Amino acid sequence: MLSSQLAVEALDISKRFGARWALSRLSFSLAQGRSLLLTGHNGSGKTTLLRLIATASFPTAGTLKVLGFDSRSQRAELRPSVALVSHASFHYEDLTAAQNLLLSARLLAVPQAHQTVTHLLERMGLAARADSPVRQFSAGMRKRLAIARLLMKAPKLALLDEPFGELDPAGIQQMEGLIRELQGQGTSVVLATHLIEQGLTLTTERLHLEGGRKAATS
Amino acid sequence: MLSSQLAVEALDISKRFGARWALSRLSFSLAQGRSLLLTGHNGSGKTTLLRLIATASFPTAGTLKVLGFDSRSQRAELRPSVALVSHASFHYEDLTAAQNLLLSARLLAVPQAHQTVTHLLERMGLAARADSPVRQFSAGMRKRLAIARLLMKAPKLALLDEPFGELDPAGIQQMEGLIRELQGQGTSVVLATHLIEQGLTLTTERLHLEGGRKAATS
Amino acid sequence: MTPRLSLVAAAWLVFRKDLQIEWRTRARLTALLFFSLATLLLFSFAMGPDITTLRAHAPGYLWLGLLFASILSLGESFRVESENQALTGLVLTPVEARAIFLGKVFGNAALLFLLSLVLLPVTVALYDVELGRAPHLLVLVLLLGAIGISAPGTVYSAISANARARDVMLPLLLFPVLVPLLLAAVSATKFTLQPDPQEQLASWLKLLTAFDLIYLSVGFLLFPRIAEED
Amino acid sequence: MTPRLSLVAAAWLVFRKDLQIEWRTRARLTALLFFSLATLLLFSFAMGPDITTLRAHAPGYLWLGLLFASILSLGESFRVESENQALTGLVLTPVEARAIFLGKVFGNAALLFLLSLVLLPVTVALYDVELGRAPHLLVLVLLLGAIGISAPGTVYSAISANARARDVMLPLLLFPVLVPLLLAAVSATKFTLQPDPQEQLASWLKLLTAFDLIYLSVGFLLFPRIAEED
Amino acid sequence: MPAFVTFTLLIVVLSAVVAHVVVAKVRPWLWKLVAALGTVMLVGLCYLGLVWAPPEQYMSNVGRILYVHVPHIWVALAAFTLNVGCGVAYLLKKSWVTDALAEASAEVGVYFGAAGVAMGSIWARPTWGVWWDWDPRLISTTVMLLAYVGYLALRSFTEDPERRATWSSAAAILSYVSLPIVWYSVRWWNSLHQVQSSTSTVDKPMGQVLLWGLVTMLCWLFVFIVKRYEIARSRQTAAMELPPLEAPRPEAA
Ligand code: HEM
Ligand SMILES: Nc1ncnc2c1ncn2[C@@H]1O[C@H](COP(=O)(O)OP(=O)(O)OP(=O)(O)O)[C@@H](O)[C@H]1O
Ligand SMILES: Nc1ncnc2c1ncn2[C@@H]1O[C@H](COP(=O)(O)OP(=O)(O)OP(=O)(O)O)[C@@H](O)[C@H]1O
Ligand SMILES: [Mg+2]
Ligand SMILES: [Mg+2]
Repeated sequence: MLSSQLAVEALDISKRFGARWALSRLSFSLAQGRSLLLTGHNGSGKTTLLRLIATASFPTAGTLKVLGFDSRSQRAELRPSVALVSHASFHYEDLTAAQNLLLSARLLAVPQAHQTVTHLLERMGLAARADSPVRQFSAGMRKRLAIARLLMKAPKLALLDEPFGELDPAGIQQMEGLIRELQGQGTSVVLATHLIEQGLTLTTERLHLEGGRKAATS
Repeated sequence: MLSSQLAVEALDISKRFGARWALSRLSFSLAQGRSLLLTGHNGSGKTTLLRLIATASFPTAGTLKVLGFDSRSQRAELRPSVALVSHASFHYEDLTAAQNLLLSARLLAVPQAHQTVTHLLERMGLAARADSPVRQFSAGMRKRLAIARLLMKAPKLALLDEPFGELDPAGIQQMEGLIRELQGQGTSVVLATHLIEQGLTLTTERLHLEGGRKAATS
Repeated sequence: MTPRLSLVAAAWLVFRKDLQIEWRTRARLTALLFFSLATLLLFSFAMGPDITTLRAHAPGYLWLGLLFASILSLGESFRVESENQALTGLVLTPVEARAIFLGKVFGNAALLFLLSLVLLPVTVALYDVELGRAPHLLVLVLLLGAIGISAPGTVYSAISANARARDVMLPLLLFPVLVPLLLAAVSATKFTLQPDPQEQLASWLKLLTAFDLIYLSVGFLLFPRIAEED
Repeated sequence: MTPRLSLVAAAWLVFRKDLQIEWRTRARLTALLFFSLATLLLFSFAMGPDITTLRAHAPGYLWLGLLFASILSLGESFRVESENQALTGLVLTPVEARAIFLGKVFGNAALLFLLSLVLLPVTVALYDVELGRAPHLLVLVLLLGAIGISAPGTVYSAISANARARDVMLPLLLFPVLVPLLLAAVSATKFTLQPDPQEQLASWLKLLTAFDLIYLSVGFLLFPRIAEED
Repeated sequence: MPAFVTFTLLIVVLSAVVAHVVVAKVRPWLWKLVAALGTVMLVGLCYLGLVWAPPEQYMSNVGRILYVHVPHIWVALAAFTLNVGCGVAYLLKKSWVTDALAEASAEVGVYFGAAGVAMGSIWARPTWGVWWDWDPRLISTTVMLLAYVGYLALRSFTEDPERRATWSSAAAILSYVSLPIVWYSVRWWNSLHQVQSSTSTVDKPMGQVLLWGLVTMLCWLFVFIVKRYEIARSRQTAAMELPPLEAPRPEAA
């Protein structure tokens, strides 16, 4: 059932910022359970595409279906099943790491919120800094916290925008393990990264963007 | 003459944020013309150390000499010769790429500012976007602009904090070339990165930080 | 899929989070308080120390002080949301945008109401007015006014937090909308302090209530369009 | 090493950059203008329609409007510097911190002065005052007042741009310091509009000038310590 | 009441302050002596103010609050002067001692100032029939207090100790510079509107009691600042020590 469904189905989608098209007439699809590697030069539209899929923003034209739901009109149904880690970390700078996660946990009605949070912080190597406000975090620590948040949501579709960036070698390895684990649970992953080798070992399909257009899929 | 001088000389420096020591009693030196690879886990103090060397911040204790100048009391003499690319990009979001560079050029009294700026933008692959405000840039484009700014300054000591992050493969290659070029001109480079292989091929020395302390030099 | 939260529960969590941030950064209330104190003093410096004029205009000064304080407080309340695009993060969590609206409105209104309660005795002391006549009604006026400022204020500060020149946009958008509220609040306050021979207080109170209800509903309907990017 | 810029040349570049940003984001001056207009209107609403009181207090309203506008404008002027740590970038370029101070003060003062020139006819129209007596002196008062607000304002907004609860901190720190300026500016404005039998205008002007000079020098000395992290 | 007694006490207190600063050894116990002296003098002040001094000619016995009201405001001014001194000293030479002293003096100064204003306000109610009057002295004092509340708020909003010290030193200087300007401008402004007869012809016995009150409050100012300074220092010292040369245990990220 799951594998026959489409995790992402983009039909001729475009996205305009001001007078510039960040994405132009892009069509592709990704079956549920499979994973997509998104590559492209700087400014080719990877982040924009991931934000569209996450419903943080909506296509200017075209139809985008995510997990079978229309990304604009059915976003309420869709959002609980999609999670995004991107350049912007979505954290409150003045709350501590634990408070940030706990807020998400409560909003997601996660049972046993406290334990889950403690566990995730430990897993991402942030346990010692659980009570520091995020403002005092280093770049890599912020990334780790964002990943912890994604894990808490246990989404059906995980959108990872340069998840390896800023992570130390141990973190990169752990991240690879996490992606494999998610995939093992049937989660689809869309992975945008410049570390193409790592990316290729982790995914089954590939979408290369060039100036907002599809260049080649494999 | 140059090679006998020290580009960086840290004597027992420490840096405290609130009640936490980000760097503890660190001593090391780097001869002018040689290059240092800075590695360490997330939160180990790499960014903090680079900011100290760049005089963006000052050690809580200890003496830090950069290019022979004391980093605190002689910062005015020192600053024209040091440049830093870090997580924070130092750009004005509402100015265009060209305006941002032109401002630096004017402030540095670079001769033929306009030509230099055009040339640098072209070199970093930003010529087409020279007149877009930085607010509309993608993550990688911002990094490129920051690198352009460093090149304009032509420093004696270049401080690069994860310069490869967010860059596409072509950008990473170009960055490696740039580092080599800088080194060829006698510039010392301190390079903090998690891509350790790349780093090792580019540098002659290594400093590994662990929780703000020196772990091993080679 | 995990069970969904009710609107009120989500609004409560948003409100609580703002309280937490407030508590961490502490003293926003205190700072606002002293800011309004300074403003109250400034009015008299600008107008001259004539006590009878001052007394007559005391309700006006009080509400202007509250209004300026609310601009700062509303701006601050959405500044924390625009760092790291935290508001987008909330929306994607997902939290219904209307829950965010309710949480924010009542958070801001509570802060303003508290502030007004503290400023009241100060106004009394500074401008030598008497509270005697109808203190319970006065408190009601303050409460309605605080909600009335916060409801459109929350909508507009969400807009201006993302617009360029955000500090300046907020009052520009907000002030024209608040003119009726200010008129009603000042008049109602006046008639709780001074004799009210023509019994005008009741109609001003009705206007205040209507204003609150209108902007609460309009904001409730509009906010989802504002909190989410197009 | 490239040749070093003079203090004035660097200050001019900083000033120009702010103008450029202003021009790109446009709207700051326009928005400020409409904000002050709304404030002036609010004053007349809050104080009631009595034209003689309004006229008598017109200088006070004008300066209060300018003062509140300046808070917003100063905050905005350092918000652009705190995004991406741009101020640190400037300091490391290197630009002397005192050049930044001068550039910022005169940028802010120019904006405020412009704003006050535009507000003048509005005040005339709204409150029915007459400009006749000494328009050149009035312009001088406006200019001195604008500088006087900007000099300590620049120092404090550099501080509060990096502090928590920044929106609230700036006025809290700034208002007490600006009390003399407000008194002097209001009184001086009044005496350029109304007859001045005791010839007090001159002494108020002197006070304004002294205020400007004192805070320009103090700011000039203190700013380097503030713009750089320790 | 012979004036020289009060003057002698004043000199005693001042030399105690000097001794405290100069001789480190006396610090643990000297403040206790001064506190004891302060207590005795406070009892004396009650007697002198409430019984010994003749009632003020225009006012009832409420006027006797003068003997605490005025000294409070005077010592607040003294505290703020100390504060700005510390601010300047810090900017010239970084030192945690001056920073702690600045914090202590501002906070104690705000306490004394607020108490003084509150007493004035309490006094105003029966005398003028209002809690507040737009009298230059009152306004300037209140503006001064607001400035220092801003100073304290700035301190509490800034986490980084170095930044806190530097910024608050700047704020201290700006605030202190504004005090005389506020004072003169408010007087000037006020005299345009109404001529208020608040110049006092304080007669001799009153002056003596006032001086006694001043010395009393000086004792307490000293004691409060010393204690508050110790609190500020103890908060600092944890942060002041350098980290140990060897890592306690290799930290795993
Ligand atoms: C710099 C601050 C102040 C100083 C140096 C000061 C000093 C004095 C002195 C010397 C007197 C006695 C003189 C006389 O009998 O006329 C006095 C009286 C008085 N003060 Fe203060 N005071 C200050 C602030 C305040 C404040 C803030 C208030 C209250 C809000 C206040 C309320 C009063 C009242 C009600 C009287 C008696 C009324 C009168 O004598 O006319 N004072 N003050
Ligand atoms: N402004 C600050 N306030 C408080 N603590 C800070 C601040 N900046 C950094 N730190 C702390 O200092 C330590 C070192 O941070 P730094 O940013 O130097 O790490 P890093 O080695 O660059 O890490 P990364 O690889 O993640 O970029 C971290 O524990 C961090 O939490
Ligand atoms: N808010 C915006 N306003 C205007 N243009 C934008 C905006 N966001 C992105 N763009 C433009 O859209 C294009 C795609 O940007 P995007 O961030 O998606 O690139 P990317 O592939 O993620 O690049 P990178 O590898 O550098 O992260 C770029 O040209 C960028 O300038
Ligand atoms: Mg991207
Ligand atoms: Mg780093």
